[in-house]
Amino acid sequence: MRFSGFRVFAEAIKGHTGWRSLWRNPDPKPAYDYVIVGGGGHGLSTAYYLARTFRQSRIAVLEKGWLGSGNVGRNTTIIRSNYLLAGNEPFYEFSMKLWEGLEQELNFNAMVSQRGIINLFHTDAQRDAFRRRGNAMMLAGADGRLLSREELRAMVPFLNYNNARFPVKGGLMQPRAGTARHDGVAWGYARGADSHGVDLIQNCEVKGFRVDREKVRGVETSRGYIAAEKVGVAVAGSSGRVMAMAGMRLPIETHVLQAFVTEGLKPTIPGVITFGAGHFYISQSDKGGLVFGGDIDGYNSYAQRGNLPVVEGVAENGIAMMPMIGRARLLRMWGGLVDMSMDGSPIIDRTHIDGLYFNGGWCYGGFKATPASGYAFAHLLATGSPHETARAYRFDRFARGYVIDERGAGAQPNLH
Amino acid sequence: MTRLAGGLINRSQSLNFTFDGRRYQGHPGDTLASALLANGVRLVGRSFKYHRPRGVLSAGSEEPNALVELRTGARQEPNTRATVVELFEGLEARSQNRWPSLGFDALAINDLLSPFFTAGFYYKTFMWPKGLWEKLYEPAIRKAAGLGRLSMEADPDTYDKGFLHCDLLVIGGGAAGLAAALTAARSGARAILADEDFRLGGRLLCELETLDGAPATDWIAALETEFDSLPNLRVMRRTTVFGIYDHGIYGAVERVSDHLAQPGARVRQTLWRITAKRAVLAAGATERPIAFADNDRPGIMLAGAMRAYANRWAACPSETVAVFTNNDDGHRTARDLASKGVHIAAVIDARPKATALADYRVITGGMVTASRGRLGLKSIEVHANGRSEWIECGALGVSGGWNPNVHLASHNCGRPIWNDVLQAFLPGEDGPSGVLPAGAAAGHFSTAKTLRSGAAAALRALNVLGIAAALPSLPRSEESRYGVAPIFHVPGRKRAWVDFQNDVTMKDIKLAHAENMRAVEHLKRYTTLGMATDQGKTANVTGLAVMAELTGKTIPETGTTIFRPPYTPVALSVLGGGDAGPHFRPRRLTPTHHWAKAQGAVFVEAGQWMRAQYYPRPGETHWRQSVDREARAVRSAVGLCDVTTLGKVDVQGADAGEFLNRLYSNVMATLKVGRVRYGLMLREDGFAYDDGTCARLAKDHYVVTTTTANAGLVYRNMEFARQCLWPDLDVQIFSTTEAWAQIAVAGPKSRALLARIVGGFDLSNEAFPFMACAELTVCGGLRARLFRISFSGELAYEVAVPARYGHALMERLVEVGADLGVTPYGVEALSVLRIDKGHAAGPELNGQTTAAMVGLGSMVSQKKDSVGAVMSRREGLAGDRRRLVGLRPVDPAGKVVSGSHLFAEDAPQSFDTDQGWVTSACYSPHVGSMIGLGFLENGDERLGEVIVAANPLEGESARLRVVPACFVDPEGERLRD
Amino acid sequence: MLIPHPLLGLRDAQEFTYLGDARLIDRPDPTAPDAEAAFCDYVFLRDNQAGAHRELWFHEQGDRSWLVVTRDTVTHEVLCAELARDVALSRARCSK
Amino acid sequence: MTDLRPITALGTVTPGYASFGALDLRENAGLALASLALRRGTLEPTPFGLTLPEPGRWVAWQGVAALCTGPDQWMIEAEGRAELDFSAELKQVAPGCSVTEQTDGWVAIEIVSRAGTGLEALLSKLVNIDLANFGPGGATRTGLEHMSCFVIRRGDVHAAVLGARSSAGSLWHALETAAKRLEEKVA
Repeated sequence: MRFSGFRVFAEAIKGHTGWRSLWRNPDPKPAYDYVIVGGGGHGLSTAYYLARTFRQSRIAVLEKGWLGSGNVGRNTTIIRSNYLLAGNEPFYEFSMKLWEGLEQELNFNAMVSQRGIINLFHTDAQRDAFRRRGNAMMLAGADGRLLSREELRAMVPFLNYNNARFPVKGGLMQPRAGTARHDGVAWGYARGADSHGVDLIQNCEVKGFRVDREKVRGVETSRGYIAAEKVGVAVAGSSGRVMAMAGMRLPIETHVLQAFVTEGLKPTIPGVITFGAGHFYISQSDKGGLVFGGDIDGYNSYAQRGNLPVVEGVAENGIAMMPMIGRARLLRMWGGLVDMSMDGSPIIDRTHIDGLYFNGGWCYGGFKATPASGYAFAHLLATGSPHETARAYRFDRFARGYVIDERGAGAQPNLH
Repeated sequence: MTRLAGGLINRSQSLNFTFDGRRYQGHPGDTLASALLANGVRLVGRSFKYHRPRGVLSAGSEEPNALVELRTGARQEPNTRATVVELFEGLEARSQNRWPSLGFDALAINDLLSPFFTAGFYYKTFMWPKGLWEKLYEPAIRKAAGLGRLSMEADPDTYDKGFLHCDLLVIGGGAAGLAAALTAARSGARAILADEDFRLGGRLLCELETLDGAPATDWIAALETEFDSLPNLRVMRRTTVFGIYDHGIYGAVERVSDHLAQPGARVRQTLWRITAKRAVLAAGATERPIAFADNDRPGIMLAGAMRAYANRWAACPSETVAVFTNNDDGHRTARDLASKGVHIAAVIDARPKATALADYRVITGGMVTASRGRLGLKSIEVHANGRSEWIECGALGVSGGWNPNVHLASHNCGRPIWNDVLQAFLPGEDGPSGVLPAGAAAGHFSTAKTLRSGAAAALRALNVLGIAAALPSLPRSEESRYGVAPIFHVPGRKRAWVDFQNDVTMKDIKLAHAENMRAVEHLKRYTTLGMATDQGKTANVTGLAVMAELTGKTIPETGTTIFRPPYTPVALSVLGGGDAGPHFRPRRLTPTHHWAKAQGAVFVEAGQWMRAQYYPRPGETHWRQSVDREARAVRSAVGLCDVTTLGKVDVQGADAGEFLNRLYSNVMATLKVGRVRYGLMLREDGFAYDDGTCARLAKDHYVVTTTTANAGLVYRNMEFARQCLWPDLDVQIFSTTEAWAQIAVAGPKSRALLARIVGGFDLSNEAFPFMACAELTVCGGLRARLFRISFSGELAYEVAVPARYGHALMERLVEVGADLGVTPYGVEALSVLRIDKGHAAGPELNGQTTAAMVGLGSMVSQKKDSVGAVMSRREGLAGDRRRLVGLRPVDPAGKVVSGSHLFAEDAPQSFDTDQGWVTSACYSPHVGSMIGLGFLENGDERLGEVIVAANPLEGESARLRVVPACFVDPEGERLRD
Repeated sequence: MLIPHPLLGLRDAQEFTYLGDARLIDRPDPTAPDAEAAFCDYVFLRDNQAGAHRELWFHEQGDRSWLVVTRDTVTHEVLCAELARDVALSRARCSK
Repeated sequence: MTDLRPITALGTVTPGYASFGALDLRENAGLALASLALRRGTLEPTPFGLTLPEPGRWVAWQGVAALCTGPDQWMIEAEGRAELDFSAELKQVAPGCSVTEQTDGWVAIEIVSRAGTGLEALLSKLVNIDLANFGPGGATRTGLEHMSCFVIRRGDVHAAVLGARSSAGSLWHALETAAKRLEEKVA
């Protein structure tokens, strides 16, 4: 069924009796060519591109809970391609380009909204580092602007310009960055994958891998054994647990990242703004809630919740940056599990087991990568070779010394 | 006027307030909602999507409809629930999400267009043409969405934060909470009773039933008197426990002065972090409505709320009311209102059998199937026994049963458990540990059971803690039964609201079901059920029940979404906890700060430190003039710079040398006493991360320095090495960064200057050569340390004295060095001087670079192990051919810009051809042009080559010549002079 | 969270800085023939358990002790806390 | 003696002092401080006759006092001896120990309640310490408004906060603000 304003109109006239399931509820088949473990954003987009772009068939996505219950269901919805390093920036810019055509391609309005992101800087050294980054963005064909304090003030007059402990000196802006409706992205990919014949199987937990002579044969699940030629794992947050079933230890720790939303408010903040003197980022959803977050709690955790000190810290940073949000009320706080990798960058690679592939380590920033991650993973699964923008995301970069460390924080996940 | 007799309001005093500009009066004890109802105001707001006229639904914090903008100016508070606002003199409130007025709202057109605006319609349209989303559709949606407005001004009020510890925290001050608090208070346990209301009693305040034959308020008053006499109990009114966190930490907000017209000098609210060994959750229960056609009109409210307004606040929305119920509790509302002279048009009981509690008409087996009254209820249609009739009433109390408030008990991702008898969820077992639900929150609905359960829960908690306690005698009270039928909605074709605020109707849930959005999380996210400011407190269970019915599953199979903090919305200001302006973070001042300030220095933030950036002199109009002068003074005479901010660590012990050997990549154990060595530290992953100096004061005593930025990190890593890696070494470390004021005395005349303060100490090159150190006295006997080290490349020293003398020492040096041209310099000149010399600093040691890249590869000793040595040999690090080089513009007037990327001349510019970047740049008065440092591919082999520094971000590009990364005295003769 | 400091009793986790897996105490022998591989494992790979996890916390705002805390990463329940120095010494390694 | 004139941590010649209701805040500029750490194999000394306290405790004896700062580590205080080389004196009486001069590393703010109340209310606004277990003789290091401080309960109505000297002004501001708000609450 094709969606359009006309269709909505026509259905309204006839009382909405014509709408059909956005996807089927198939039972798992005994065997597939491709089994994607994880029905979050990355798993769904992988399946979609495998079927649509790489023309593969006999594909299943196995989801332990409900579709979109991964981090695509609990993030702060920011999309951007403002990275520094050669291993990252072209990949994220590829993702941004996919975002820009996503809704038309999927025939689903995921509310991709390019209202821009501004990273504030507060010192000359930060400005220089941002200039280096902004130039890297330009080299990758992305967009960027270095804003002076005056330009910034004209654009976002509500920041604390008067008595800030760390005065704002300017900002690095990426005008094409913005936000997207996170659930809508998952549903759009799910609907798209389903329409290309992918079996989306919910409430199906993978309990183990069947491996024979260093080759994966299939997966044991809560709904029985499913044979597969190739298995792609995209379960950020649970990567360690799932890959342990394949006998792997990963350069990843699982941490909890909290996020927050206020009560709905009339338009307050135009785009995305990030604080440079602490951990805080904020945007406003189309519904009116201010959506914001800050640092990870900082300890290994598989509990989808965080603790109060981070809540206080985030609020404190937010008010320091923009004092006018003080009387807005926090409506809900939640926590998601993130794969914090040892260099802060992801992994899209084959494993030592033939036919078993891994996609993870997205830290707190996997949402923006959803299109490119799925595309690149599908590329790897279908062709056996990495996508050109994802070549650096290898497992062996750690052993060989080619880490992609945007922050220069070293092998300590909670510092990335 | 619909003010009744009785109630807990103080009629002897009147309070003036306005709503949408109209003046009204209420009394102390009123909430804004009760005062509005008492004034006959039923229409108070508009819904989120369809802009439907709405009135007060509830009498508590679960309110979805009666949201107002409270106060004016910078204190404007959007989305404030009128049901919890205490009335104060001069209160101003306005309705929101309407234009031009509450009575006539242009966007009410949405209600007519509602056939198009079904759940998730926006996912299916607004996609063409592509560019119009940001330009047209989205701005229109954003403008229509949202609710209230922020003032866009900084919050003028102050907020506090505090910490409390106790044995038992009692959450909720109703019957169960009071009984629990009483039990704990008498046991001597340290207890806290926190209640969100301004008056203790909870539901007891809203009922006419007696305790020991007397009004409940008598018992409460006696209890309050006893509580006041017990120092081990802290009673916190107006305090909402909003979240439960790990290990018994509770977040609570006390509204200290929200009930006052102006907070005056008081804080507005306080955030309390309560660490409690156990908690009794006596949070009560929330009534739920029944969904029927047009069940959202102003005047239709929860039956329990209607009773609360009548009994506690002596307010009633109409003189004629009806009640629609599926349980026994609805009849109490009819009974109580009838007793106050309100005409009861009918009680419609959905159950086949029901007994009237007073003289009113009961329609059993009945359903309300429709309602009339655009801006306020006029009549309802009742269907019973195959017949329909219209009944006139100005208000309808609806009771669909009571939901225990399991919210807090379900934090930490706990799952509540369905109870078929109560037709409600009860607290589960997997929520926060140490929390004991009691009273209505645990499913006990009669007053007697509630009291007993509160006391028993406290007793259980105290027993576990080993605190002896006894059950207090509890007053005699009602023990009526609560029977409820599983009826959540009335079948029909018109829209019946489930989530009032977000306008989620039965139709939307059916559509979600049809489109396979059946998982409870899909239902929520697709329809926005339960995502409004009330988080679905009155909506979620009904929504689940309807979805369960559609899928043919049971309610427990359907499950709930996750309960997340906060229980009720909390202002960001109070979470931020106070001063996020100039006192957002501590300000660290150097020992010469006040001196520098007196000199007119301009300061700059360096982490938490404030450092003198430069010292403008009269006539200097641009910072560059000051900085150039300061840098020249160091190269030609002598300059003074406070370098106290560098981290200093005292390292002592028999194995101090061996310890440092393992931390620094170069050898430290062989350093002679009285000498200093430059040291480089690697992280264990092999990258460089900090540098500094190591001075050996005695065989078993070193003082090492770190960079300003990494002082804390290096200290932590040293403790890690000492305690975790090599605990058998005899080493003791202490940070002494703050204890010593350290002043760099740099320049060819530095020796001459220092000679004037060191008494007889021999400063000659022979006696005190480059990289020497000593303990000595200065200025007539002041303990000091002297290091002959140089960051500027000139003959230079750093002298350290106890911090409280830093100020005076600076003054003295300036005084005695006037004839030498002594010049204080700030961090800008410091930076120019170090770029001149090619010393790596923060921009070069940014955590992404290797020792070899900064030209210090030879410092990584191959003879010994040290942290990071093994990993620095990995292919990617060892093979990295980028090297630190100096950069000079080919055009002497040209610019060098930090952050530019480097390319071979004539090469295309892309990531693939990127050869490095400019790390640092400045104007060098010594060189007479801008200079820079940068990392360049094979840079050490490309000296003399002209390259391009591209800065497309700002549309600039420059041709630079590659030179050695040292622009001054490359042989280092000045240092050793 | 509260950390049961072996010397100071229950202390708020906010006083601590978290490092990670307590295996970081077991620094490999840099002179072993497979030192580079052993260090790669030590520096980069983690068990990342869901369940009881031995981990290092530094009492940075307190007594500057490094602790080995055993904590369930699923429930956050703390099972035990020891001074890291004692743990390291009990390995009876001699680093000289 | 040197002819240089010292300034206090708060940047003035005379120590800071302020009074809010029942609470007095006083900068203790004369307090000498030195840290003492046991070396391997050394026995616990009894400097100036002090029996070094257990973790979490502070003891005072004839003008000197000690608080435990960590395993085998203490901070030794000496009232009114900031101008003397106190660490040298301590070295004499703690042979074989590592001693580090700390006098100028800290600002010490003494908080005294003249009326006997308000001290705990003040501390509860500033530090996350269970005050029921923090009677006289208690001492601990903890966070206070993003600063790391020692808090010492010198007596029923007397506590001291030791913070980093460089942020003395911020610490004073925090204490002053909290004390002022208590005063307003009483009023």
